Amino acid sequence: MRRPRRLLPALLAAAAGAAVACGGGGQREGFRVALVTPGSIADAAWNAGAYAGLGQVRDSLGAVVSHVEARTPAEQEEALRTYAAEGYAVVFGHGFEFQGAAERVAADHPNTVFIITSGERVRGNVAPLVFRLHEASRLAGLAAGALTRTGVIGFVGGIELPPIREAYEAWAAGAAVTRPGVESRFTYLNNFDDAAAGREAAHALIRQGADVLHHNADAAALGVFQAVRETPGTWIFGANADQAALAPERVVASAVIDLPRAILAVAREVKEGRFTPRVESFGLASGVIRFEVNPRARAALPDSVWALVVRVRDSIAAAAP
Amino acid sequence: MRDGQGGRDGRDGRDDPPSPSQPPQPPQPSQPSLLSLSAISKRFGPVTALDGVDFAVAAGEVHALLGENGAGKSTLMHVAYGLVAPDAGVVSVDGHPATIRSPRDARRLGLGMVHQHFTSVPAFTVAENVALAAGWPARPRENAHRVGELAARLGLALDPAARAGLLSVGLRQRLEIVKALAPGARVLLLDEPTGVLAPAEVEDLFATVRGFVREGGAAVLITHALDEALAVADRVTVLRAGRVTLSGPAAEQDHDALARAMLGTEPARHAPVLPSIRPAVVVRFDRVTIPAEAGRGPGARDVSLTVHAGEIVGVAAVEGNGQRELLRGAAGVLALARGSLDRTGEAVLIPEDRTTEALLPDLSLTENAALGLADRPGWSERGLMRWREARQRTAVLLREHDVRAPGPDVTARTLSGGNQQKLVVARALAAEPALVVAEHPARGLDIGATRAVHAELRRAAAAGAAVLFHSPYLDEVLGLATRVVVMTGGRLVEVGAGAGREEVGRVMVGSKVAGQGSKDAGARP
Amino acid sequence: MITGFLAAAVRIASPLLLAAVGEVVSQRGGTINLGLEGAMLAGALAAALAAGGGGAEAGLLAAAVAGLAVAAIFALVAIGAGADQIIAGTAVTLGAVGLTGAVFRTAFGSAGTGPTLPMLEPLAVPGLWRMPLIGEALFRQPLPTYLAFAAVPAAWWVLFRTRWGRALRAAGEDAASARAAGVPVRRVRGVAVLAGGLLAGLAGGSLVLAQVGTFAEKMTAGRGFVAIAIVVLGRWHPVGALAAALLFGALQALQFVFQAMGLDVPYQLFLMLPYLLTLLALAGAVGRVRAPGELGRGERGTGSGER
Amino acid sequence: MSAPSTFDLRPLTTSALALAAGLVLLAAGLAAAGHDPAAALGAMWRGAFGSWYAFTSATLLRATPLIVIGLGFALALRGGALNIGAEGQFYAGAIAATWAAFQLGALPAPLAIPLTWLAALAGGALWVLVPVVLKRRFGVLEVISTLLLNFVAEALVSLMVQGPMQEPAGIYPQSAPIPAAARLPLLPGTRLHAGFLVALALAAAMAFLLARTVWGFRLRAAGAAPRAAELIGRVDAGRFAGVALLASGAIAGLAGALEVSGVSYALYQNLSPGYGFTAIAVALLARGHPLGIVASGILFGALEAGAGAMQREAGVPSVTVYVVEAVVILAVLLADARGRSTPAVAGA
Repeated sequence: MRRPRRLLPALLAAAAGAAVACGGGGQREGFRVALVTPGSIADAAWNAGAYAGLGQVRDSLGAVVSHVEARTPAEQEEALRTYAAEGYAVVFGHGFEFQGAAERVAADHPNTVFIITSGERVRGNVAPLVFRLHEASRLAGLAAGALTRTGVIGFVGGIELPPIREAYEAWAAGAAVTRPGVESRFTYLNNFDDAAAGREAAHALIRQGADVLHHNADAAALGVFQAVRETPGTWIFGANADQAALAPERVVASAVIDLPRAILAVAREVKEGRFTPRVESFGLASGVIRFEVNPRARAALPDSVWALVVRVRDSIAAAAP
Repeated sequence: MRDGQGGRDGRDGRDDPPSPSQPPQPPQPSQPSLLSLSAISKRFGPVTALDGVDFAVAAGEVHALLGENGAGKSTLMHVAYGLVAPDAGVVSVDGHPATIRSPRDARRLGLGMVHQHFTSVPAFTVAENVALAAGWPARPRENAHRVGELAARLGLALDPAARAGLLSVGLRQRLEIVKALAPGARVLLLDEPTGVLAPAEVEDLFATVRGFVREGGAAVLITHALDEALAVADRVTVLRAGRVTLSGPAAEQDHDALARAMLGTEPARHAPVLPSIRPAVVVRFDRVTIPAEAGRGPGARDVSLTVHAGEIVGVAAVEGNGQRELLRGAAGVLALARGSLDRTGEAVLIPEDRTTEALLPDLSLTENAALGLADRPGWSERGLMRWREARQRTAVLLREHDVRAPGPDVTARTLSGGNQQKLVVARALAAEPALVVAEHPARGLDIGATRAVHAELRRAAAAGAAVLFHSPYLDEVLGLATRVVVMTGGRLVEVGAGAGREEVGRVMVGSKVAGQGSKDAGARP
Repeated sequence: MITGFLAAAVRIASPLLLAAVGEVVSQRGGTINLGLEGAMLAGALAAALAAGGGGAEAGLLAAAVAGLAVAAIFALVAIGAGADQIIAGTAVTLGAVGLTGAVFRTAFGSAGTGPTLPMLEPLAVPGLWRMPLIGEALFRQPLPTYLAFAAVPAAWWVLFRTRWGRALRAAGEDAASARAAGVPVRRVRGVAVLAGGLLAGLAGGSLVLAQVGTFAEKMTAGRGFVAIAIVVLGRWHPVGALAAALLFGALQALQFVFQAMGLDVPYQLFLMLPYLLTLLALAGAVGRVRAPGELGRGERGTGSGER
Repeated sequence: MSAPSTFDLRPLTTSALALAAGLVLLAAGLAAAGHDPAAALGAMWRGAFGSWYAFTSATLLRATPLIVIGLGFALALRGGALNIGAEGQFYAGAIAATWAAFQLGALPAPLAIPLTWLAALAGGALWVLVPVVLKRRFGVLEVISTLLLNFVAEALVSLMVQGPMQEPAGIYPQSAPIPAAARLPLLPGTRLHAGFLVALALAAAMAFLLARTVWGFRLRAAGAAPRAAELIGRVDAGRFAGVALLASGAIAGLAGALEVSGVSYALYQNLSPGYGFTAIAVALLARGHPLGIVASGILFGALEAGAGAMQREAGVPSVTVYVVEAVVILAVLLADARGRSTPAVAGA
């Protein structure tokens, strides 16, 4: 009876010993940066961009990096806490939903910087990165208002998250400037995966008269591009990345977030000891948010419209804090 | 178990020669055999089902294969039909050794089989079932036509478009025969085809079989009813425990010799009818109407019946004539639509289908016993089960009722059918009910187990319970009951005390015509 | 307007129909396959992997093979070993989600943007496609849509006009009787499940090759489960499945129309609509219709002796 | 435990072998994809059992909803109903619990917490009431109806966090944090909340209910052989199946409450990564036995916790662990089927 009873603790001890010996990946030295995404990094947009940024942090700063996807609040807090406990210098929580968890974790781990992309406030060593993508979406709206023949424009969103709603509202407001009385429609898919649904949503908008579309639906937006490709006389504005390649003749421009650039910048500050917790907000002025015009579709709009877009862009950039 | 009968049958108490009473004789058919099986052996695990059996049937003859349950009759025919692969022996068709690995092979060689249980797909039409069994192409219209013609040629009224699941039992049996013959069978194997038929239906069936044989076919009739075998067969072969104990022309056999060959000892006679004393009324039906369970059949209509303590009332009926509703109404598991039913004391039901209606096959015997007894003191207390005590009580139950089981912890599935039924009966009687309702309590049991179950019911009646039971076998009803009633088209007919087989059978058949006439008419093409 | 709506309904319905027709065949044999979602997802990924190098037609072929392979795993466990069908199907779908995710990331790099793939272009039936109202919806569609519609009479013919189909239905209604008639019950069920997997794989492939031109993780978004509901709503009949798939497609298309109309109603209500109405239809139209007798019972129900 | 039958070690062995099969397959797949299997599996072990913190805050924390939902699923299964809609009922319970937490936040914790549980139980039961009624009244298979309602629940929780229950600023699709009085106490030094004790207590209660009580016995009988239970046990088997389904929905709802009050402290759209489906596997692996569900829930919690560590340390996508889970389930099914088919011959 005795030996089996001792076996389990022995096993556990051995395992724990092994764990300590291996030291959680082996390296405790050096500058270490972690990224926690709320979904798969194969989403062609939001998470993929952050992961690319992590790669740049590794390559440019020589940092040891790690990534994990954490889909639920339970997993998200666990991921933040684990990285902090392992002594990571910077942990990126990639989405507003990390804010609460990061604040709870940060209280116990003052030596780790927690960066919440799309976060809302500073709490101790928790600081948000705010992306004013809506500034670029507003420019897209300006162009769209000038472009639409029907006076109806459409927007396909994944889940109604704050940055996505802001992008939609800026887009609609922009269009109203160049085309007063423009009718602006939107559809939400309630996910970021279902590309076929994205296509149907776009088609439904097109049937309602929309001839210029914009989106913020990550992988599901691939279907929106397909709808535009197969419907003559429609235009689309990309989001998150320069998406001109998805429909070279039909993408007018893209509202781009250069996530890698932002992530790299923050990580560098921390590495160099310059970082102070603040609301770091990136707009058009920073170059992180950009409005990339597709050269092949540029002729679709008169120069006067492009001049207006540039003027507004510059004034937004100038007004930036 | 097989030598359990006492000396109740005093009439011709001769000394028996030790069994087998006669040495096996090789079959000597008058003409070349259509089907012959020689030296067939088959084991299932430790059990020897067939041990060097020879059997043959020639064109133009009906060959009865007799034996009690478990003697190997069905296994032998399954070997011929490709459902069971023999360990040794040769199957020949038309004098040539044949390889029969599946029913399909068997059909190709001209064999057709009517199984003990119906093997029609209930959701299929008659024509579809026949086409499936015969392997015809799936052309509904053509098949319906062919089936209509075939049925007409056999003299069987059967609507090819009717759904098999909605047919009466007699019609389903006809369908089974048409299915067996449709591929052009020359040898017809019938596995206990008469079990659920009324006497008149049995006569129809035999007429069909004789007609088939007259035209050059051969038929094998598996049965355990001696009279049937003697009435219809040209030859008989008796199997006992996997060996042939007797084989020869039917004309040379008598009832007792066959019985000895089957059982090894002098057969039992029907129990004498006990004089029924009528002390107390246990159940009184007063103009009770109970609708049919699945909306099929007439249900029980306007039935009045009184059952007294100590009585064993047997309900004779052809399937689907309302006896099920009558019995389940008495047991309190079906609601009345009209009328009143008074019952003093508790009722227990012994349902027809052991495996799905009476037992929890994957649970232990203790739990199975508890299913009917959980409420009783000693089994539970204040909402909690007393499993330790329940287990002891179950062990006692098993012992007292001769349920052969390794112990109360094994699952019910592992018991043989007879032991399962003994458990069901033991559990029912352990509740000391005022009324025992038993639906075909000997279904699928061999003679030994059947006797044990009958004895239990008699004991219960002797101890003061009222017993109400049904069996599709008229002989069983007559043998066990102290009083016989007939259900016919949903109505109950009392038959006079001492009524014989013929008389009861006539009432049953009359009922059939009355109760199902419309269905029969509708079934004609 | 209506033309476009109908075309949308047909587009949404066609992958569902493909999968549902296959599942009708499978369920007619008595097997309910919740691994359908997994087979679709595997088909979608296989289509994306193969179409990149071999073109859209190769993609479609690969999708069918992948669906078949996933169904084979299900068949092995649920029919070969007679295990619980619901649980085996759930496990197969779970495994397919994991496997497609892992393979996709390995194949296209961890941050892989879905590749842009060659697609199956709409094939217009000359003349017919210009018919008013329904022309666009029925006669100017990519290959998989025609396959879906062709699968309906084909499945009907196989089920009701061939010996094999009759044997399958017998196995699905009453396995013991089917066996007595010489039907190799497990084999016909297995083949039916494989056929269902093949069609589900095609359905997944059609999402990639005929609808969006790329793969995304979890892009089937529950369509395999919806297809199973369609089978029930369609009363286990290919034509019923056609009607039910079109109904669901129309409800889903309507949902998008309502959203696009800019009504001041929370969009989530529209998202619920197709599922709620499907439930209603189930309650109203189908409740009392009998499922195949052996559905979901596997060997448990049929193996045990006297019935 | 199941009444008088003796404890059988065989299921334990098959489960262990199945797990081994899954891990071996994983290792082979990782090697094929160019990962270092030893490093990945080592990371997995560390993530799940490597420290007291990992064991409690990763493994047991994840195990909690799996155990609770698995218990509910098993209860329904043993009563004769298949509940594929736990995911939806979980969300219904989470919504109800969040709502209750705001109504009751002023009460002291010992009052507020049980009341939020009550609300969650009601929410889950309400969500499964539709399938129960559809089955009893219209004969609609609960497999289909519970499944369809998952989609509806997803939309409903989205509606809630962007509508009536959205945080006061009206920006984020989540509720405001629930009051402190409605939050569950934590095991000091870890993130493991008292909900784990609830899961253990529920398992013990269910084991007792099924094995020792007359009601539990009748439920099992009704699930195992409904006709026999009706005719011999004189119980309404359909009603038992309905009650079991309702109870399983309520329990899945309770899991939602535990997640909100013990982990997320607010209602989110993505509260569950598919607990409702994984819990089916958890219940199966334990053959529906309550105490076994605790063990298999911890196993699956460990697998998923390990998957996170595997991604953190070895860069292996965490979804890969689903393949392991699937292999475990399928292997157990195969082994079970084999075990079942052998004694069946004896009855002849």
